Amino acid sequence: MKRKIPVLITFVVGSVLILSVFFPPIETWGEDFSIFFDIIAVFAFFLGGGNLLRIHTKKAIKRQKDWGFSIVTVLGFIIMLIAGLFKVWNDGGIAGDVAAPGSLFQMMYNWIFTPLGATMYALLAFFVASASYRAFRAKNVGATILLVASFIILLGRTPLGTYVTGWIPKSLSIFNIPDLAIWIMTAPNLAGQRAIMIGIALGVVSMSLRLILGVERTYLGVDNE
Amino acid sequence: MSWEQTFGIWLAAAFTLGIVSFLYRDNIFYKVCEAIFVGSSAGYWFVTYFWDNLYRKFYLQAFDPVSPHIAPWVGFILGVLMLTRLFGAKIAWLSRWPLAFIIGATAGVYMMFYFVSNAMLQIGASIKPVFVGSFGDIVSNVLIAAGTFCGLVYFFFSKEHKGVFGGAARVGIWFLMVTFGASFGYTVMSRMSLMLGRLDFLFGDWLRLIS
Amino acid sequence: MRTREIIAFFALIALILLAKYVLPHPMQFSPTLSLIIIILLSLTFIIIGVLTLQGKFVERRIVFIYVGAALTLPFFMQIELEVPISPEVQSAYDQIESLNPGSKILAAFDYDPPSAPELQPMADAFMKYCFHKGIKVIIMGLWPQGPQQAGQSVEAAFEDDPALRDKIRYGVDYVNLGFQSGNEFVILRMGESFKAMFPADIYGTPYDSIPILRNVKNYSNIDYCMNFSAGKPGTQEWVQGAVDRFGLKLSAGNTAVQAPMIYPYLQAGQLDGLMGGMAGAAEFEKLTGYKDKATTFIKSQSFAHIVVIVFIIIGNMAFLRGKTERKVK
Amino acid sequence: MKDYHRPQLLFQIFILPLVVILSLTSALTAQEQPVIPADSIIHIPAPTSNVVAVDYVYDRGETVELTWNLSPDDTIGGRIDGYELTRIEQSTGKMDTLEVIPAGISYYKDDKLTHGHKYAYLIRSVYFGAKSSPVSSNIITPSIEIINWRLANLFAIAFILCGSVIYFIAHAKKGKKLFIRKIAGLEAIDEAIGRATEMGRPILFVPGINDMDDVQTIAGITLLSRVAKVVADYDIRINMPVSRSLVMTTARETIKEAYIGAGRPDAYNDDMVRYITDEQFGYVAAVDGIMVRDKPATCFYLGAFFAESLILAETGNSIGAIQIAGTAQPAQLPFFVAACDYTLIGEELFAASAYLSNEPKQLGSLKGQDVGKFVAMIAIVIGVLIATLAELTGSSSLENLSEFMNRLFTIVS
Repeated sequence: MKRKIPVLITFVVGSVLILSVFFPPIETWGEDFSIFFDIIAVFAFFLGGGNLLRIHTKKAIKRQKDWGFSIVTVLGFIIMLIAGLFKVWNDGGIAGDVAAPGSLFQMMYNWIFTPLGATMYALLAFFVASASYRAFRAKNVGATILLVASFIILLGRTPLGTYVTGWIPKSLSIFNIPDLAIWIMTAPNLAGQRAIMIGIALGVVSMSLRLILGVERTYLGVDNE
Repeated sequence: MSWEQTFGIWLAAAFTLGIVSFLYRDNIFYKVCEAIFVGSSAGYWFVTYFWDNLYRKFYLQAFDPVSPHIAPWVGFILGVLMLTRLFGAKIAWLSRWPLAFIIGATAGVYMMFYFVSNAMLQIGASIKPVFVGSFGDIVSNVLIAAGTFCGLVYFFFSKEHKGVFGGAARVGIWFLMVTFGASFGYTVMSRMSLMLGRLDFLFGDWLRLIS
Repeated sequence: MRTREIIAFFALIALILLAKYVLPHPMQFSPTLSLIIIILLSLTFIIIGVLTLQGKFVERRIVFIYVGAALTLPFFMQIELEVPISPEVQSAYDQIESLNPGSKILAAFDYDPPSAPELQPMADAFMKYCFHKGIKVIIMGLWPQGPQQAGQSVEAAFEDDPALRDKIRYGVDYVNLGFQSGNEFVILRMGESFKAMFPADIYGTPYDSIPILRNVKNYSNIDYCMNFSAGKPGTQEWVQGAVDRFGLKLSAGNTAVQAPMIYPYLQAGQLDGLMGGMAGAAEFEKLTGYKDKATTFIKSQSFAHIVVIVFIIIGNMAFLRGKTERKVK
Repeated sequence: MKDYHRPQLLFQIFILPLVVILSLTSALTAQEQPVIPADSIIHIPAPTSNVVAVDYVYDRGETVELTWNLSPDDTIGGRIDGYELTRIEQSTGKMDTLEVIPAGISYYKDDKLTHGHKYAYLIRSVYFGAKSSPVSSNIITPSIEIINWRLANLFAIAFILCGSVIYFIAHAKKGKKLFIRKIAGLEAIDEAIGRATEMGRPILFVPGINDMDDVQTIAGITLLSRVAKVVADYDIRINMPVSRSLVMTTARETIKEAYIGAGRPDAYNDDMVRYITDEQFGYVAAVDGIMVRDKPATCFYLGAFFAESLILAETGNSIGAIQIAGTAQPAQLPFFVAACDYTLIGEELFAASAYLSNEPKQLGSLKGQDVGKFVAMIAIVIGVLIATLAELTGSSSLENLSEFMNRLFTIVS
C-alpha cells in the first residue's frame, strides 16, 4: 500500500495536467500547480534549514576540522532570519515590505549578499580563459571545429575583428570577421540549437511518460519489482 | 558619504578580495566568505519564501476576508505531509505523497510546455523554402535545414552510427560543435564584463582611482 | 592561519594605503605610457610561447594573472576603439525609434545584481532614451531584484540629465510595478490582465489610481516590450508566453551567455531585436548617443579577448609540442 | 431678483474668462490633440453597421468576439476618433462602458464575462465627444466548450509520439529485444565510479540548482539511483551537497533505497546528502570548497545548471577529478563539453537513466523518442522540399500543401 498510492498520485496528477492543455475548463490547473509547489517548498525548507543548523552545530560542538567556520555559517543564518522575519529597522514595521531600503535585511543583502554573489559569478572571467587555454586544442575534427568557431566569434564580437579584416571589399563581406561571426551565430549555430532543442523536447516527453506510467520509480525510493 | 555607506563599501571590497583569493588557492579569507555567504543566503531565501509564498500565496489567499480560496489548502496539506519525515519512520512514508504529486505535476506541465516551445515551434520554423533570397540566404537555408537534420540523426539511439547514417551523424556532431564553439566564444565576452563590474567597484567606488 | 596568509594580508593593507593616499585620483596613464605597457605585455607573450615550445607548459594561474591585467590596466589607459553595429542591435533600436512620443513600453527587468554589469548599461541607455523621447515606461520584473535594478536605471537617467527630474513624473511618465513570483505563469496571466498580477505598484499605490495605467488592461494596450534577461524566467518565457500567445512585439537585451540560445527566436521572427552582452550594450549606447560604462568596458574586453586568443594559440602549441614528444618516445 | 442676476454676473466676470483661458492654454500645451476644427461641434460621426457578437470558441465561456463594419467616416484623416463600446447584461440590464477602440479597428475581444449569462453590445462612433446613435449587436450567451479543437494538430502529433513511447514500452514488456546504440557519455559512468573505488576517494554528486519542479533535476535524481547502487555495492563514500530542500529529501530516499537494495541498510547515513543554500552562487562557493578540501575522484554534474557550470567544472579539473556532466540547458553545454571528460547533451540526460537500467520497459521509451525524431526529420525534409518546390513552381496545390505543413506545426491558442 505504501508504494502503490504515490505511483497512483503521480499517474493521476500527471495525466490530468497533460490533458488540461486540451480542455479549456481545466486549462489553468497547470498555473495553480506552481502556487501549490511554492507552498510545499516552504515546508520542505524547514527540513533543509534544520539540516543546515544540525550539521554545522554538530561540527562546531565536536570541534571537527574547520569548526570555526560552521559557527560563522550558523550565525549568518540566524541573523538573516531574525532580520527578515521580524523586519528589524524596517520603517514599515512588521507590515512593511521585507526588502524596504534601510531595513537590516536589505542592508545585509546589499553589503554581504550582492558583492559575494557578483564576485563568485565574476570568477568565470578567469575560468573561461583557463578553460579555453586547456580545452581548445585541435585533438580531433570536432575539437578543431569547436576551436575555430569560438575563435571567429571571439574576434568578431569586439572592435578587434574589424581591424583584422576591415579591408575586405563589401562584395565579399561574408569573410569580414564581424559579419562571419554574425553569420555563424545565425546559421550553423541555429541548426545545432534547433537539433538540441528538439532533442530535449523529445527527451522530456519520454521521461515524463516514464515517470507518469510508473516505469521510472526510483525517485520514490520504490524498488522496481 | 554616511558612515554606513563607507562601512558597506569596505565590507563589500573585503568580500570581493576574499572570493578572488580562491583563484590562487583555498585559504582562510575564502573560507570566511564562503561561510558567511552560505549562512546569510540560506536565511535570505527562507525569509523570501516565508513572506512571498507562505504569507502572500497561502495566508492572504486562504484567509482572504472577502473570498477565501480553497486551493492554497491543497498546498498546505501536502506541505504538512512533507514534515512527517521529522517524526520517525512509522509515518515518514507519508512524505512520499507530496513528492509523487510534485513529480507527477512537473512531468505533466513541462511535457507539453517543452513539446510546444522546443519541438513544434522549432520544427515549424525549420519548414521554410530554401531557394529564396540572395545566394548567401540560400546557402544559409540549406545549411540550417541540413544541420538540423544531421543533428537529429546524431541523437538517434536505435541505429548504429555506421555507413551513410554514420556520416550524417558525424556531420551532425560537427554542427553541434560549431554551436558549442560559437556559444562559448560569445560568452567569453559576458564573463569578462562580470569581472569588469567588480573591478569598476574596487577601483571606482572603493579606491576612487578611476572617475 | 599559515604565515603566507598573514604576509599576504599585510601586503594587501600596504597596497590599499598606497592606492588610497599616495596615487593621484583619478589615475590616468598618458597615451605614450599606455602604448609602452601594451608593447611590454605583448613581449611577455613571446617569452611564454618560447617556454611552451621548450616543453615548459604555463599553468592556469599565469593565465589568471594575464586576464586580471588585461581587464584592469585599460581602466587607466587613454585609448579609443571604434564599435561596429550589428543588425540585431540596429533593429532593436529602430523598433524603439519608430515609436512616437506618448506611446507605452513594457520594460521587463529579469536579472539580478550579479548579471548587472552587462545588462545595466543597456537598461540605463534604454531609460535615458525613452525619457528623452517622451515614451512612457511601465517597469516590472520576474526576478526579485529586477525592479530594484530598474530603479537604478531611472536614477542614472536623472543623474545624466537633471532637467529630467521634474519633467518625468512618477505614475504619469513611468511606473514601477515591482516583482511578482510565478515565472512564466505571470506572463500568461498578464495576457489577460496586468492588474491581476500587479494589484499595486512597488509603493503600494493601487493599479487603478495610476494615471499611466488608466487604459492599460493587457498586452494589447501597450505599444512595445523590452525585456532585459539573464536566464530563466527571461526572454524565452516572454517569447513563449507573450509573443507566441498574445502577439506582443518584443526586443530583448540578454547576457552574452543567454544570447545564443535566443537566436532561434530572432531567426523565427518571434523577436524583433537582440542586444547580446557588453558588445550589444556598447552598440546600443552608441546608437542612442548615451555613451557610458559599456563604451569604456569594451576596451578592457578587447584586451581580455586578445589574452584568451593568445592562450588558445599557446595551448595548441603545447598540444603539438606534446604530440611530437609522444611521437619521439 | 437681484440675487438672480448676481450669479450670472459672477459667471461672466470670473468663470467665462477662466474657461476661455483654460481652453486656450490646453489647446496650446496639449500638442497631441490637433487644434479643434471649427465645424466639429456640429459633425456627428456616422454610426457603424452590422455589429456581430460571436462566442469565442474553445474557452471557459468567458470570452466573446465582437466585429463591426467601419463607420463610413472611418477613412484616412476621416473625422472619427473611434468606437465606444457598451456592454449590457440582459438579465440585470447592467450597462458597462468598456473602452474606446481607436478608429480603423473593427474587432474587440471581451473576456470578462460569465458563461450562461446573456449579453448584448452597443457601439457608438465617437469624434471629440460627439457620439453617434448606438448600434446594438445580437444577444449572445458565451458557453463553455469542453474540447479545444484548435489544438487538434498538437493533439495528433503528441498522440503519435506518446502512443509510440507507450507502444514500445508494452512491446518490450513482452520480452522483445530492443537495440540501442552505445552512448559514450553513459558508458563512462561505470568507468568513472570504478576509478573512485580504486583511489578510495569519495564521489561528488551535484544535482543542479533547480528544484524538483524541473524535469532536469528529476532526471539527475533518477541517475543518482544508478550511481548510488554502485556506491552501495563498493562501499564508496558519496558526498552530495544540494541547493534545494525538496531535492535533499528525494535524494535521501533514493540513496537509502540503493543501500537497502545492496543489503547494507546500516551503512546508509542521512548526512551523505546535505542542504547548503538556495542561493545559486552561495551553493557554488560551498561546493568549490568541498571539492578543494575533500578532493573527490569523480564529480557528477547532472541536472539544471546555469552560469555556475564552468566554475564547478574548472575547479573539478584543477583537483584532477573525472567529470561527467549532463544538462538540458543549451547555453551551458559548451562549457561542460569543453571542461568535462564526458557530457550528456540535452536529450542524452533524459535517456541516461533508461539506458543504464537496461530494462526492456525503459529502453522501449528510448525507441519512442526515436519515433519522435523520425517524425521531426521527415517533417523537416518534406516540409522544406514542398515549400521550396511551391516557391519555385508557384503551383497553388503545392502552396496549399506547404501552408498545411506550416499550420500543422503552429500552435494557435
